[in-house]
Amino acid sequence: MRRLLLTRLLWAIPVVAVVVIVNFLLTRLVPGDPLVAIVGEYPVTPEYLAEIRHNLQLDQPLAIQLVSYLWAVMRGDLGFSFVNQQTVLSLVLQRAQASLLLLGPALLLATIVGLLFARISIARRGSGRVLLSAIVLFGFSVPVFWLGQMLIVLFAVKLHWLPAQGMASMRGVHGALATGWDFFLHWIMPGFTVGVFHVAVIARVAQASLRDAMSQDFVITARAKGISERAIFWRHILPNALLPVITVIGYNFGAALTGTIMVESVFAWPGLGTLLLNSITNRDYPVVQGIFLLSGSIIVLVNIATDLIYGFIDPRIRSGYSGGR
Amino acid sequence: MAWISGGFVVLLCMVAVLAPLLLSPDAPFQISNSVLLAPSAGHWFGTDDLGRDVLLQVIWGTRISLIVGIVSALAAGIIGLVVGAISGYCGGLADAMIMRTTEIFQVMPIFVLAALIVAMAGAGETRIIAVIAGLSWPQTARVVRSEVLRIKGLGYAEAARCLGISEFRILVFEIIPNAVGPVIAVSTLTAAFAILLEAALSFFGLTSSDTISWGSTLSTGQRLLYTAWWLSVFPGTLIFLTALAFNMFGDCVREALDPRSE
Amino acid sequence: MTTETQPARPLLDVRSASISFKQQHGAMVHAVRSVSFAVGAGETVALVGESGSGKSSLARLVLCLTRPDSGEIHLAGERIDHLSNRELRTRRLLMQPVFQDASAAFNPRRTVMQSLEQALRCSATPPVDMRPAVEELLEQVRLFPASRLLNRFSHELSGGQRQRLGIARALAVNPRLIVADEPLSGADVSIRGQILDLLIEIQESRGIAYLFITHDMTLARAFAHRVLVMYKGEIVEQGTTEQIFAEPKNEYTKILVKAAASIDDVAA
Amino acid sequence: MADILTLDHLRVAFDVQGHRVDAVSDASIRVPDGGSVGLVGESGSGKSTLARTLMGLLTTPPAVLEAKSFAVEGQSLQIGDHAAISRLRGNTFAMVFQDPLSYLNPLMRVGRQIEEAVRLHDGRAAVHHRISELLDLVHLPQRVARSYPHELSGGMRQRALLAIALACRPRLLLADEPTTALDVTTQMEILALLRELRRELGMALLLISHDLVSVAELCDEVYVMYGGRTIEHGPCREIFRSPSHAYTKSLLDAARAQRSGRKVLETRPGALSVGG
Repeated sequence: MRRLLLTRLLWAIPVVAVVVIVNFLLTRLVPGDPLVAIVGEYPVTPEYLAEIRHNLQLDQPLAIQLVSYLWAVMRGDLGFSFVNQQTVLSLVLQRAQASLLLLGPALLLATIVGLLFARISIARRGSGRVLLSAIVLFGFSVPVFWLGQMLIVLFAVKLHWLPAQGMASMRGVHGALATGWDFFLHWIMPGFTVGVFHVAVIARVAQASLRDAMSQDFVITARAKGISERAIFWRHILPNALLPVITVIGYNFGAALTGTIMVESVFAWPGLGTLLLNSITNRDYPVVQGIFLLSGSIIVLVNIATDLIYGFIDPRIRSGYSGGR
Repeated sequence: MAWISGGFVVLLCMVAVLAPLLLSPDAPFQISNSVLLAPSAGHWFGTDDLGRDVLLQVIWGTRISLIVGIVSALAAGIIGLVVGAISGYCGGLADAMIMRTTEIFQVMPIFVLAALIVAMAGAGETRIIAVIAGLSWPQTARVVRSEVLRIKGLGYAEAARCLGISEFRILVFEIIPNAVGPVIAVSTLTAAFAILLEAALSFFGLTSSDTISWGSTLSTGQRLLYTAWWLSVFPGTLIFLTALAFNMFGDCVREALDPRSE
Repeated sequence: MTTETQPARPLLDVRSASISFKQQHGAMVHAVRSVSFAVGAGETVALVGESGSGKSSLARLVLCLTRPDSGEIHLAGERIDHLSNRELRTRRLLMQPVFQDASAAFNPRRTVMQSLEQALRCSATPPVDMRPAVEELLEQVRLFPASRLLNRFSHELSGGQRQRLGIARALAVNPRLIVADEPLSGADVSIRGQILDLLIEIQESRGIAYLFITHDMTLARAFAHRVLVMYKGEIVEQGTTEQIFAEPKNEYTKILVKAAASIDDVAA
Repeated sequence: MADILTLDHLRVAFDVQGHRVDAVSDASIRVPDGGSVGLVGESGSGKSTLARTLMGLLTTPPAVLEAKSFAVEGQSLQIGDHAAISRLRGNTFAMVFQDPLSYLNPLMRVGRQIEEAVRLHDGRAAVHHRISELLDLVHLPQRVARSYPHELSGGMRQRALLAIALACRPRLLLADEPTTALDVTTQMEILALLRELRRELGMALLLISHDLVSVAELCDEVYVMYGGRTIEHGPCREIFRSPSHAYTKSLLDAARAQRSGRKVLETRPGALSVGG
């Protein structure tokens, strides 16, 4: 297990390094002065420009620039957003919280719903399969930002059931319970929109893995022992079927985060996505880069966590067993 | 299923090809005073805030969406095929390096990266195609690699080696023809992904304002969501249906190839 | 131990060949350890061992599908293990494989005709007129009627027919040695007998040598002149079939021989 | 001696898209109480389907089951009555299988897997004692209880499966190719263990195998199955000495390897000169 953790952490280094280097190269490859990319079109004092030029050693060769950029990133200095009057790091971290607040519950619910759909589709063969492939195709094909729009038109504009935008009501509410309820109401539509893709992903994999686990030989052993079907499902089938599902959650976390980023701007959810859209409009490039760097790092972390969870559940991975007899 | 989805894609292709022949290139850009009209007999899909006809825009937008989808899927397919074949057949250091690269691609937030590149380097159809293809080939490469690895160990590939047939000929004539099915399946999925990605980029206002695509109309729709639902409904539905058709087609290919399905 | 009983210049001579593989998690598996043996012209040598004993790795080594980490492989008096693939091309035709899994042994996109044509084209003297040459091959392996099978795909044939087709492909280039890896393990009892008969017949008419890889001691006894017993990557005993069965020396061989005891011994 | 199991004229068909495919077309079998019976046949002869049917492990549909009579311990049962069979399963009969690795849950410690079976029959207090007793019975060291299946060798896994099967003190053990996936050395150990267990526990054994030798070593009676039918049966010795059915003969020929090989060896002049 230690070894697994170590190899995964070692693997993360080049990935994050690539993200950082891509970030660096992009600034330098933009036609014109990299300062334009760093400061944007925000009117700043020439003194400040000179300071940046000196700090990032923009008058030095590219290799030295890269080193100083890496050094800056390692210190947590991702630049300053003039539009928001805040350092990029604190801005991005702050917005990431809102994004995760949207994504986390959505992922959890989507996983459960996806598993349920998979179970149903296996239980009722013909109609279940049709239902499942409809869900899967819908989830993979629907543009999430458009789905969000349609939900707003229907539930907020026409029916007035749910709030259309933001994470909390403007007028403010009092009391923990009321705040929670208010958040929940705001969360429903974006949460659903984010979750749709994920339900499709989970349902597809879970169906295959459940079916696979059910046809495994050890199920026959369990049945031959004489234990109940319920116990067979919970103790033998489900744990084995969950392994591929866990992998796919980790593997698709990037897509889920991307989906969140796309959905947020539709619902004006104050997370990374809205920030991304605003920053692009305002040519606030350091923020865009910061979002890229942060989301890349989050995805890497989630991938490592997935592998560890997998190793925790599966003793074969834990002991480095490679299969075969 | 295969016929419906395939037919829909063919229909769209025809629209994309015929549109410039039947319409004057200015038509979708024609500004008029009839601003934000709801769908009616005169304007089936309504008009936008500049009085442009949404139907014409949607027809015109088919070209961009399809070109981006198909061309980037093709490009990604070809890159993936070559890279995957090299990786799977040569093995060793080349394989290790390629696999590490695709692993890194897998954890990249592709949309954010694409948005970043397009925002900083400037928009344009070719650039968007290049970015999408450049970011989505690893999928294909992985599929090709695993197919090549599988087939390489099969009797007929080894028998060919024992007959003294050159490695290159074995790869081209024995292995790749048998690996093509999964590549097609994954490529149609890439096409759907590319169409959605292009739509997302234009939705975020990252494509240049003088091209019309489904995503860009949708982007206008977002601004006017409360007043003009038709600006969102029609182009969005088309993006959805097109992606659906590609995904369905990909599923059909995959199912036809899956020996367990029959 | 058997050097003096072997022919002066064996067809295949494997000298202390070893190969090991690295497993996924870094552990090394020594699949073949310093193995030496020879196969003479026209001789049948059975390589007996259980799954995991390294006999399939050894077969791939002999066929130069993998190269040994150390040791030498000589074919018809020439060292081949260090040759490049290009140099190997003509030498390879001297020995041909017959695989265990007949269903994967043929390219699913080729017909019987196309598969055999491909093999014939590789031979030292490719026939000018393909069709009669292919038909002749099919008749040699008792696949009748040849003309009706030509346009079939391999998956349209029965298991036994496919295995015959595999033998036909091997014969197409006139090899002097056939390396057969468990060619009968998937076949029914009745078909086994037929294919064994066919292999023996071919040996008699063409003087081909066999390296016959099997886990089944009874088959080795029925078919081979000499037996090599492989256990955990090493050849633990080799000798003539009579020797091995009459007085096995190695403990493991004894167990194998005992396990392969004839039904009469047990039922008596 | 009463029969612990009688089955007459079993037919098992599978519905494959409207077509009925017979896996077993007509099979009859009897296992005397405390006796040992072998069932031989090649893969595809229907012998494994027969075993699964007896254990009530086939799902219906797609399987369609028919039998003239079916009785366990003299008590008549409906062949498709899974509820009744599942009550017997684990009590009256237990089963061990071919590939011991795949028949064990990879995520669960061996001890837990044995425990699951033990709990159904023994009180909470006795569970641990019983587990260690079972491990002793199959000659496994106690530490195996804390191991995962992948940490064991093939032979140990088969012993673990046997421990699970024996947890409920079955009167009949169905062994479906219990040694096929194992090394020759391990095969012999497992066969010896089966013989020992039968002697100690006095349970009946139905050994399903394609290997005539192990059937001959372990069983008193043998049934030969071919193309979904039991075509011949009788005491091992008689059948092996004078088979009446042509198929049984060819099976025996193959086991003796006397079909073509020896004959050819004799008729090939100089064939041995190279080696000898």
